[in-house]
Amino acid sequence: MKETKELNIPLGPDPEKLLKLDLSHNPFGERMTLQMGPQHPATHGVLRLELQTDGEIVTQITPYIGYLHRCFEKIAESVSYPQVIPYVDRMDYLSSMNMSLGYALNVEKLMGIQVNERIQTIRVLVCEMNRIASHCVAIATYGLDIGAWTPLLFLFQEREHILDLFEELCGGRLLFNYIRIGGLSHDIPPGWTDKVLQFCDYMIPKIPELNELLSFNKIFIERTANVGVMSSKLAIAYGITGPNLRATGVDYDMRRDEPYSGYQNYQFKPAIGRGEQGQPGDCWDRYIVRVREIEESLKIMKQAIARLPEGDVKEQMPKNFNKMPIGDSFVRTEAPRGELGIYLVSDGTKKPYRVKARSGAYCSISALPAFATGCLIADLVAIVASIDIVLGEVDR
Amino acid sequence: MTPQEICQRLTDAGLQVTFQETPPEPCLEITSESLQEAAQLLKSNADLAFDSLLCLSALERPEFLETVYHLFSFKHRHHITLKVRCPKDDAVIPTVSEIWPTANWHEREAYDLIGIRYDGHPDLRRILLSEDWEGHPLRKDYQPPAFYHGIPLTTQLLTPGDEGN
Amino acid sequence: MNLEFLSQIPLLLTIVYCVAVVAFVFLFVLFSNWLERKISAHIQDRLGPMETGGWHGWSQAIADALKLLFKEDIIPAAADNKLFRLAPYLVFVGSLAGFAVLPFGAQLIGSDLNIGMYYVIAISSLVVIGILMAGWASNNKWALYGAMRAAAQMVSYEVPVALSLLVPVIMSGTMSMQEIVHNQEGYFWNWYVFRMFPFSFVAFIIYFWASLAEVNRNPFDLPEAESELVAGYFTEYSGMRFAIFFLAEYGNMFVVSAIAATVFLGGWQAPFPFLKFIPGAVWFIGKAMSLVFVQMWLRWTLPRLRVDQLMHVCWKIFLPFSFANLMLVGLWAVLWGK
Amino acid sequence: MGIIEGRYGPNILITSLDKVFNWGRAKSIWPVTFGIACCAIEMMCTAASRFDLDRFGIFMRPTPRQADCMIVAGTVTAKMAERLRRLYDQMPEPKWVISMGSCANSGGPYWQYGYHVVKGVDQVVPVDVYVPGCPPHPEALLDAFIQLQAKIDRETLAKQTA
Repeated sequence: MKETKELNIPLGPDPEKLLKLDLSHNPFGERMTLQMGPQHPATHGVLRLELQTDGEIVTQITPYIGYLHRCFEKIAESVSYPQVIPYVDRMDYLSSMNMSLGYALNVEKLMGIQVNERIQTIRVLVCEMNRIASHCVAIATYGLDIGAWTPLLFLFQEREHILDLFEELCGGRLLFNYIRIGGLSHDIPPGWTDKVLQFCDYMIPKIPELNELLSFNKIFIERTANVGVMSSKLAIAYGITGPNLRATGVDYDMRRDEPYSGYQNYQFKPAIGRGEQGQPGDCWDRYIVRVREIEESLKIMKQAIARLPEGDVKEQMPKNFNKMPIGDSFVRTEAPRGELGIYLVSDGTKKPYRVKARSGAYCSISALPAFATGCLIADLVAIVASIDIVLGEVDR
Repeated sequence: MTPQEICQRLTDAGLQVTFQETPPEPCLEITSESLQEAAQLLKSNADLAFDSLLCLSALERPEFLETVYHLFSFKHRHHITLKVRCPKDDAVIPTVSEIWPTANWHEREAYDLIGIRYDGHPDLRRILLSEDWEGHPLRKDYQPPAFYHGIPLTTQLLTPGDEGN
Repeated sequence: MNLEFLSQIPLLLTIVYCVAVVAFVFLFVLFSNWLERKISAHIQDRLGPMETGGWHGWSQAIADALKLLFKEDIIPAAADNKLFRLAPYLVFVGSLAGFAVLPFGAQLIGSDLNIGMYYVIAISSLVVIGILMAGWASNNKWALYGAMRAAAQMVSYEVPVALSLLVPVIMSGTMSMQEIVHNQEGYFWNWYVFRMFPFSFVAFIIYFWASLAEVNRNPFDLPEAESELVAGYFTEYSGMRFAIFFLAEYGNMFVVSAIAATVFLGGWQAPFPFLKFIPGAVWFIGKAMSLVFVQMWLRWTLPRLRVDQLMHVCWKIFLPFSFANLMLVGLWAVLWGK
Repeated sequence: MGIIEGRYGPNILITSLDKVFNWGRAKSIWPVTFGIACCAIEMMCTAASRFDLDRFGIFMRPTPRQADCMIVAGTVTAKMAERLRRLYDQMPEPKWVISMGSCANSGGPYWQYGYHVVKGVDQVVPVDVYVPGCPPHPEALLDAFIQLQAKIDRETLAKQTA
């Protein structure tokens, strides 16, 4: 797209340059302050962006968060270790399994519990299923923000299949409370794995369908390629992780490079942004990385079912938490919106002393002014959609 | 590079660093005076190259406040944990937001919830709570307000002593 | 339909016709609103309105209209009161006035102006003024953005629309709508879209796409882009005034489709002469409705363009093509006659 | 509407008008697109293909000015409450509120230690229908709409006695 260059819109300024960028003088003319959100269809919840605009060009972005600050960290200090899990679930409500896994692994590390193979495999299976469900919503709302309604409804339809499987597994559609410290709340129901395999076979041909409908749609590519380019340097500097980091071309996936919960036993290839339609790290790359991650997750799910060993999912669950070892641990896991890092401090009592959650979306949104300044309003909508934020995780 | 070697590097540079063997991970205790210099070294030294600040957490210990930095290097794929203490009555720690932009919002959050002031931070305002919120909620002695702008936040039915489990 | 005897009393005829057209617009809007919801639902793998009024929710649009009619009418304190009230009517008049020259049948035309085409192009500009007025008077930044986008877009796309409408004018040598329809008599290959093959067809395609921008439909629905501008220029309008905007929008959809049907698809002419026993109005409305259906189909399938891309498409693609097309048709007409 | 509302007793004209108005209002509830937290995802699911709110004539509008109903889907925090109230005030009469999920009903799991959470959205705006659940199943939201329709059907323009 030559237009963006003709309009002299800077594509992804360097963070160093941006810190020095003086916006007090007025090279364009009169500016308008625009409040986007907290109730705005494109802010994915209750994010508020204060924009300085010059016509359609956004010259300054100030994000305001905290509209969904649900006091997770304070509550986690006030309840016992197992009781934190429902609250962790509600942090990133689109991928609760991944959230509870991060917390459970952390407590297990602190207590020195090594869970058996069956638990590990089921955890991987449900986390990958939840990753697909989460990416479905991300892609669907992305399409909606670009103006395509129909992919939203199609992808929600596919997501319903996963939610049905989850409902059969643990009774919840969205928030599960399934992964527990040292185990799972219960074993998988009989015949469930066959249904998961059926789902995999159903989902695989849906990806080319999605590509036809949205990914390689000419208008969609025009709207997203070369827009909101994030350099890998900027991404690393701002602590951006997960699909957003991989879209910039950095080949780093927690699941492969620092495996947890037995991820080293699976064959998969993290999707990397290569700038196929524009530059690496643009909105289209961030989109396609998610689409390809769905494919990889399907592969992992099949492998997990193939190697599912026998075992008891409850035998290693600690009976009480009165003798917690004193110490602090930091565990990172690969959640759909970037790495979830949980820093847990134990003082030996049955309640955590301090729980700090580092969420991927929090870092992504903090980098928004650095790489989105200077785009058009319509591009900003695309960029906010492409970094895929969930405000529950940002505000906690 | 192991934490011991990293600690050695920092002490060689004349910084006040002590190695702590805390389970399950070791960490480096560092004084707030030498934090910025150490951060600079950790990021720019080619052997260390800690280009990513994964997490910045602040917490309140009984006697002091503490900030914990989890660093990671994409180049060498190694980790290190830094801990910096500050007294409760003078809770000031130098900022690292110039070195790792991630710290910008995380320091704002720590200021908001714990009340540590980060000296030299470009924009130290509350981030999660409103500007006119009183107190720092993650302090252990924090009393939640009953009303905020006329909206009740606690309920009369709240039963004290119900601690769960 | 033979309404000749009524021409003895022209005033009465005019009044009857006016009432009939307004009634038609209302009915069309109710029907097409329901249709749009059904079409979008079926494209998206769902059912759409099912419960209201029995069979496939046929009275859904009536319930909506009734509800909007009796909603509280809010005029924001910061809005410009007079302009805010006036704007929806202006948009509606702009949309309704187009119906005056649409030939629904051999006799069914409000006024067979000899400059009918010119009139349609001119009167549709009134809509822009109304929209601009609405956006400005609302005193809402999103509404202002919507209005500015709408103005830029509609003024720009008026040019390719006019240029491509000139092709059939050259071909028929008249600007009267009724004359143009008469010139397309006979089998369907006499319709202008199939005559003088590449040129006229190109003109039809350009007209159709540009008209999508004229009526703010996807992929050119930037003025009311929901995910960007909340609801565009009518963000602040509630109840009855919003309903009038809605009416005008759907009315406009019909007008642009009806013009395409008139000048390119033979108007009220049947595709085969032996089908002439079916009244012309049926053919005319049928042709226009099928174009309306295509508009809806596109809306629920395509993503939306960006402002600069929208202008790019207009000034760098549609305009040169329609201009070259017009020149070639003119050359053809000069060299070989029409 | 404002001319006749509450001025006459329940005579035949008023009660007939009631029927017509209530039918229109009950069959065409347009909620404002306003999701706050987890429940918003279930709200989107309800609007999507499987549950399809559009069957009942329920159609999301992005702006409060054109909405009749607000679904408070999620945890209302102190920072959000004022804005929620403002959105409610921007909606034209007659308007209804559905409180979806435990958080909006009472603060839900954040009831005891959530210093920043409003303990029930009814502290801020009047609520017509409460939907229990964390998060409620989409069927529960559909049921809430049917309950709301029944409630609208009981409304009248007549003068309130006693």
